[in-house]
Amino acid sequence: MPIQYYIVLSLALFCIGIVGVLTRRNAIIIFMCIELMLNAVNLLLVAFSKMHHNTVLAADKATQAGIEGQLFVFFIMVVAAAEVSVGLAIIVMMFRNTHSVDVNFLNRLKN
Amino acid sequence: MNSIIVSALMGMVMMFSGIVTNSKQSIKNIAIAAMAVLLVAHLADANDIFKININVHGMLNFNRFGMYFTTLVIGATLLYTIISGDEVVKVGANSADYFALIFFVLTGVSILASYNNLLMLFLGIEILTIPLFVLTGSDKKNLKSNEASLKYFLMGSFSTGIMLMGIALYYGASGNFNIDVNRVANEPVNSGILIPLGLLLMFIALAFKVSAAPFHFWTPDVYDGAPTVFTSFMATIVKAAGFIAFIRLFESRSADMGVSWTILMPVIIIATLLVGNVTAVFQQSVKRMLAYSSIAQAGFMLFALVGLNDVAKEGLLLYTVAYSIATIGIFSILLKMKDYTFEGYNGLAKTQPLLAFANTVFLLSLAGIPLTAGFFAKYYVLAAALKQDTSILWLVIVALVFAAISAYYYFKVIQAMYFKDGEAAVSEIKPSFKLTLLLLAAIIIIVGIFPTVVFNWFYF
Amino acid sequence: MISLLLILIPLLGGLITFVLKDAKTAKNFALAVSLVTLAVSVFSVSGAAASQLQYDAAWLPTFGSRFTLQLDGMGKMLTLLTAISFPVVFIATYNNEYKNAHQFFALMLLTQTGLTGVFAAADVLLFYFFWELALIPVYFLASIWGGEKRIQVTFKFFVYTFLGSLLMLAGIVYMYYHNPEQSFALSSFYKIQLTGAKSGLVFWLFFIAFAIKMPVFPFHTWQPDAYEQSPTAVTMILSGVMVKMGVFAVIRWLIPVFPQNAAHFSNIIIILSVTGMLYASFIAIKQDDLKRLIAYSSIAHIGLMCAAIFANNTTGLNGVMIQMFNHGINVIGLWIVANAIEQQLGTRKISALGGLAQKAPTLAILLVVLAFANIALPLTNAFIGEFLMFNGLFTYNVWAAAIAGVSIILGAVYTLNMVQKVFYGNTNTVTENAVEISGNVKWILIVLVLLIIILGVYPQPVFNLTGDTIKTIFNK
Amino acid sequence: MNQLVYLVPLFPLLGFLINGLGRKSLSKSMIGTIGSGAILASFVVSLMLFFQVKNGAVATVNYFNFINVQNLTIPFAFQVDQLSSLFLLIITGVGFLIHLYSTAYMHEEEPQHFGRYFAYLNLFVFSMLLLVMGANYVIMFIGWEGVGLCSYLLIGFWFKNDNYNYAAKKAFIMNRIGDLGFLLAIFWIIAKLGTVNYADVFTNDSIQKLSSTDITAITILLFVGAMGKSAQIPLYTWLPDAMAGPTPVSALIHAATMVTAGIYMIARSNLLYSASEVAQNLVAIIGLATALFSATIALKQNDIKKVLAYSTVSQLGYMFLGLGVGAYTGAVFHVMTHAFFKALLFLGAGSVIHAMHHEQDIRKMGGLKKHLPITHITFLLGCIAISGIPPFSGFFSKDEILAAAFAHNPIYWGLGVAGAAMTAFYMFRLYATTFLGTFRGTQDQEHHLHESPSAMTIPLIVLAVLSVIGGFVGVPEVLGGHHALHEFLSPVLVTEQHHEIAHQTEYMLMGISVAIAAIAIIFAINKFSKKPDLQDAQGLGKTLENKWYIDELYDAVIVNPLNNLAGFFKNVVEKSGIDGIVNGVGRLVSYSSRQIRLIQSGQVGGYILFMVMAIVVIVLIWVNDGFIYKLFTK
Amino acid sequence: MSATQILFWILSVVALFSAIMVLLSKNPVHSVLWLIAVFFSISGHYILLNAQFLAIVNMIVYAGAIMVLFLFVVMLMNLNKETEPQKNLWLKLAGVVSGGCLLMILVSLIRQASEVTNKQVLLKDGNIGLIKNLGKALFSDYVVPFEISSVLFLSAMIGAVVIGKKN
Repeated sequence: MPIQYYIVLSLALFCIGIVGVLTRRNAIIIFMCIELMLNAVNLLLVAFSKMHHNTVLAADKATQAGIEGQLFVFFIMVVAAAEVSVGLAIIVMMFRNTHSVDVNFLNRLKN
Repeated sequence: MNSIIVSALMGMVMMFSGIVTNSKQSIKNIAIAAMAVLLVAHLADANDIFKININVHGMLNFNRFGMYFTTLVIGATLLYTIISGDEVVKVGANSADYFALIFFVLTGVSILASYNNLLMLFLGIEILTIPLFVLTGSDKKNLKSNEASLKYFLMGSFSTGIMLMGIALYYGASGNFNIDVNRVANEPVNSGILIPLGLLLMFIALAFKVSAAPFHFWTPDVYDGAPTVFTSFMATIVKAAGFIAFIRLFESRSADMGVSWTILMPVIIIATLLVGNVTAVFQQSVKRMLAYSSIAQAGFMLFALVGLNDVAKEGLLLYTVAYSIATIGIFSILLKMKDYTFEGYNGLAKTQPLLAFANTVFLLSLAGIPLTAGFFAKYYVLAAALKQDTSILWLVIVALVFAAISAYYYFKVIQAMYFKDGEAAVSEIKPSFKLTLLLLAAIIIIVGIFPTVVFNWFYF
Repeated sequence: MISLLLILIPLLGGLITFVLKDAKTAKNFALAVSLVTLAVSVFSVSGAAASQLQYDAAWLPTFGSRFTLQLDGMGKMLTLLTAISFPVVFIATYNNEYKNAHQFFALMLLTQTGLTGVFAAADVLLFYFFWELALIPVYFLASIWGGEKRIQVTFKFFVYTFLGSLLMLAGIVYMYYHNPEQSFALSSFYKIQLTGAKSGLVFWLFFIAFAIKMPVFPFHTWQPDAYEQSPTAVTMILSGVMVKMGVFAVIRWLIPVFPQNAAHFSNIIIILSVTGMLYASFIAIKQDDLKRLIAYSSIAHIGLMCAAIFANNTTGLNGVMIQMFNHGINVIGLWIVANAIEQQLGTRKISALGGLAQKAPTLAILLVVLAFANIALPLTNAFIGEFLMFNGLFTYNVWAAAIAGVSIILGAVYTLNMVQKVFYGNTNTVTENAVEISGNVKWILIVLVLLIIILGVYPQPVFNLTGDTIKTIFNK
Repeated sequence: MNQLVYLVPLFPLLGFLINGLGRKSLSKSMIGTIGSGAILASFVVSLMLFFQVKNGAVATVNYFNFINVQNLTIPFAFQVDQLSSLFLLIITGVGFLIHLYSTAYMHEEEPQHFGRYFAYLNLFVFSMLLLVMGANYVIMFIGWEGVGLCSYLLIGFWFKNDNYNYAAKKAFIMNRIGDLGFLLAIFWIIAKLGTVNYADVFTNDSIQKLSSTDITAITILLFVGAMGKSAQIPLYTWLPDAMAGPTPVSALIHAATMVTAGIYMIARSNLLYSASEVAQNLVAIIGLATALFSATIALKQNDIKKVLAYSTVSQLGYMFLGLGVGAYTGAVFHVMTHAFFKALLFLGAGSVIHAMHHEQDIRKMGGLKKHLPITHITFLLGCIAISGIPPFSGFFSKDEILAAAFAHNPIYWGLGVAGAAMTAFYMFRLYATTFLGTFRGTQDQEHHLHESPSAMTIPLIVLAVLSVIGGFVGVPEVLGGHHALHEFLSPVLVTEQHHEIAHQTEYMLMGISVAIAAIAIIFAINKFSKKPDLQDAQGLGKTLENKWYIDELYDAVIVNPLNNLAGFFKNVVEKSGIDGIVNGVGRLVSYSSRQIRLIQSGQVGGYILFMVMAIVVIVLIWVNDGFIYKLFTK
Repeated sequence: MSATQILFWILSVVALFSAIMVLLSKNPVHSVLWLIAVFFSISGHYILLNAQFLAIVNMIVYAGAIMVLFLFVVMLMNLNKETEPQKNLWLKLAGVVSGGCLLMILVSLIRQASEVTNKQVLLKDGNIGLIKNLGKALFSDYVVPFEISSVLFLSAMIGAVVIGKKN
């Protein structure tokens, strides 16, 4: 597969994530959209990782080239998990206090 | 490496100390002691006395600049703990945990001061920010604190996403995550599109971390909403860490971004200075004013990125000292005030002359008046930019015009303290607090007269 | 060493004064400190060897900046003026009451430190330091002990001058990176050959900083307000010594560093200065506030100095030199009178006064001498300076001198107006109970008046003193 | 001789210091003695100097360098030569008489003010001596301004009266206008010659160094100075107002000495003036115009001192006419004779005023002849002298000027004679109204009328004698004299290039002028001794009485516009303009602060939207290696 | 078109459609479910790319753990569509437009990037995605970040406790 396909696909997912962040008011959904963005990045990284691997593969059959990309994805998942735990805790805390997760109500701090 | 390991360890120590004791005072003392241990450990490392040697496989690269920066940050945090420790433990029930989180933040700072791989940059930033989300929201009953925390979290995660996309693009072109900090700076490579685009996205994410306009929006709200004592921490130590990460990446990579660097930086700088300085003018609350002021100061620190030379690094170090210490001092006084508005400071000079004096020194330093460290901080970063390219003079002039505007809101506090009548309400002041405050003021003035003491230590 | 002493004595004195809690002690101590400084300064002018007037120490080794003090003729003259001014001010306002007097006098002495430093610094960064050091205490002095609108007014003053000095800072850094010796030393700055379009910009950066301080039209609007609102002791220092910083800086740091630009832009600057002279004189005619009147008069005088500097000839520059000193003396004298009137009668409104000559004849006589010195009557000191300055300006351009000369006439108009309305005529309800000035004010005024006359008849000592500075500038 | 020179100004200076400092402790008689004594001493020294000069000893004495800078040296030096020694005599001589007179005239003052008065007077003489003795223009200028100062102080001597203060101020300011011209002339000389010393300037070499433009400019600028000091059109209006001062002051300053400083200056610079025809013509025309113009005003004045004041202006105009037509000796001669008779007239007027208890309106006098015999006689002699009736002094000096004017341009002469006729007319109008007829004052005044004390009458007598015989030092050749004055002054004054006028013509000219003057006198005495002109004037007369409304004109054309301009500067340009801009910048900052902070809406969505848009823009900036950058650079 | 290619297209379409549905669903629960669908399709891509380990981790951690957590929270809060009023239409439009712009710019830029032209991703070849190789690398070269991520977890844990604990 040409790498461009993956690039376009993940960029599309990434931008859908962004659009989601911009258009939704529910904090949880916004957070989910951010997760979507991260997954788009993951996909891109894996695709690049394979691409690099392929370039070297022809010369060196035993090459481990490209493995960094996949490890990076692994770390992103780790971090995402950590982030989710904290993020959801914050959202829950917010909900406990205001009974809403609407970000539009977050306007005590402004100007 | 010592600092990373020891700070993580000390973080755990603090976690467990919360189980062992419930006395807030002793928790604070443990924290101070732990911080001192961390500082000693790091100094031992920096002076080659004792090193924990781990094969880092090129993930980290400890150079003098990074080590020294870490020293300054740990030192500043120690001072912060001493002067504001009492307030930290007052925020909530989990005081030990707050300190633990602070130590983890320091781990992140240490990583950011020495990363050589974008993975470490990513991890460092996450280790730095996740505790901050928590600290921001630590005043759980306070809706403002909640709101700040959520805002910070959402926007922070968003910026992380942007940064990751940048890293991915960078990886797509280069095939690895090394940034090679030892590469000779400004040696342009034929970098095509992906690397510069990736760097651009990373730039944006880092700009978000250091609250450069137009990615600064989180700053005022978060700084305002967070418990004041943590605002102080965030606005100083964390911000400086953002800059070290920034300069570390672009020191060797700015040339890869091509011509855009020379147009992008001025635009960002001017926007940052404009937003920071101009918006601060109208603020009614000192705390929020300081939030905007921190944006404004970031605008000056960005000059170090225009320079990206030795002077710039020295300037950044000096700025770290000058800005951090002054801001910690101002916030520590703010914490004692009952009323955070400017009016709340009215007549402070009469009731608390020492506080007023120290506060004045800090404010003068922020405004960049000579004889205070802030002057040389500004001087060095601006000189760095001019050294790189004297045709940037116009930008320096613009920046200085904004510096003059900044005097407006800093001096509003001074005016309130000295020239207006009123009874400034302050909570109880301990003698030790005053002593520490004087120490901070003394540092500001000494560095303001002999800025080279900071570097002499660094170079020799 | 002498030059260092001149800075150290008021600095230490000032710091000590902060600690003295008793108002009387603080006052006397500050006076003593200022007198000691005066003694040292007199020695520096009269008997000190050149080596004693130099002081050099390492300061920022990695940066090419040293703590270098050096007193040449102009420096000696202006430090002497500073050293004279402070005791004079202290004595003349001896009876004024200040809350927190120890802080007041401490800040005054710190101001003196800054001023002396500015005049003695031979390193541009050091110069900048002292430049600001002189400003900060004045800001506090004026804001704490000033008049009703002091906060806004002094802040405007502060920001205005701060902006100016920041611009200068940009210029300094720029120059530094064009200095092959990578140094801030005066001597190496003099060697810089800056060319091209940017040099013009840098020239203006410096000039605007100095122009605000002097102040030259149209950068002057902070001044009348600041003079009006500051406590008189501070106003005396502001107008007597501090505005000389700007003039001094132009002579020391601008003209010799940017000779081509100075010549190139002299037209614009002279037009500005001359416009300012007339403009300020006209406004002074309409002033009803004694302090504002003196302020505008001062703007007119400074405009002449600025124009004469840029006329770029020795005659004019000699005039500027002596006028710096003399204007200081004269204007302080005028402020003392203004203070004496305000302290006694509680008003500065010229229209509310009148007939004081009957009540306070000595004051009236002294004022008349001061007033005529203010309009440069021959045999008063100001004549020498103005004569030479106009002469220099004339050499530059006949019309410039002729138009600027109109200010001589206007000067007479507003000064005599003031004298007439305040001292002549009949007494009214305000001035009915006026009494003669107190002894300290009288004697200090007499000293000033004697200085005015002596220097008006025999100005040569000042020329001899400043000759070397002029030579340096014109031989460059 | 050199040892004596400094003594001349030193005595008055000492007198000033002693009287000034000791005014509260010294007694009146002491003060009077010191004041007059100082001038007398000066006079004696001046006399000694004069005789030495007469024997040909001319000296320039350098004391110290007043100003000595790189390219310019101005010595503090005195020059005693024919011209200055003559003026010294006039100043100290007339000055002494007036001092003497003052001791009596001012006797009513409190001791303190009495002392002040004499201090001022001494200072004035000191300044005047500096002016005359200075060996260069700068020293002259010092004296020049010094006399202006003293004039200011003395006009406003009674400082409680605001009108007097205004008059004093006006005098000083108008003088200053002239001074500016003088100063510029000095600068011009310095710029071209590098020196201001007479000895260096008045040499043929120097004159050759100057282009004709230079000379014209210098001379005209000097003349502007003279206009101010010597009250010529357009700067004359201060002099009549200056009559606010004590009468002896008017006599000394505003008649005999200070106002002639302009004449002295031009006479001193005669070498320059002779080289510039333009300037000479200007001087002549202005002088003539002033002479006529002020004579017309004098016709209708009712204040005894005002008449004399306008007459002074008019006589000064004659002197300038003389200077303008090259009759330098004539002008100086007229200065001398004028000093005698005008001082006499003023002192006489003072005597009258003294007797009338400070009444100055001649309409309320009349018939004083019998009450004040000495004053009357001396006054009459003065009137005759000023009217140019031979052989009184005024005749010789005025005739010399008129003759030179005729040689230059007969029209000048014609106008000059017309002026002389008016002079004769108004002087005798004054005389007749005051001394002849019947007394028109109050009973009370009449009761107290008395002749003045001898300290006042002695000067009157001395001056009257001088007025009568003073002219004989300059009897023209045509009348068989040999003009001693001309001979005496010839080393310092350029020989006048008279177009030789035939003796017949000259006799005829004298005849005509004397005849016209005589007719005017007779007409005036006839008209006013019986029924003086007491009604308010109508038509032209009213215009004359109001001085052609020149003061009002100046107010309307110059003073008020400038005043309004100043007000405009103060209230509009300064407040709204310059300060408005400065404050506007501050306001702009706080306004933008209020606006920009609205972007900080508090909405996370908005924040992120901004960020995304910023990313789009930044990427766009970056695209194609910065196409926007290229857009700017190309 | 080979089977893998067909699979690629199907997975891509599913992923994009589900992603869009995440945005469009009014009900948060549906959004969560759609997101899980996205993750599954991405996992499918991983498998196609022969990155089995990541595919599994993605399914377990993301789709399994994280999304379930989300679902719990959503359920817990009992959010239904009524709780979320519509955002300002203009703001929405602005969001869509700027997101679209970004996509357009990035795609148009990267498509022509020389680094990636003619680069292929060979789907079946290579074994770097296998757990053995990844594990080796993780515990040798990547041991430092691995250890450090424990600090991250620690802080996240403390954070969750601090925030979540009632006091």
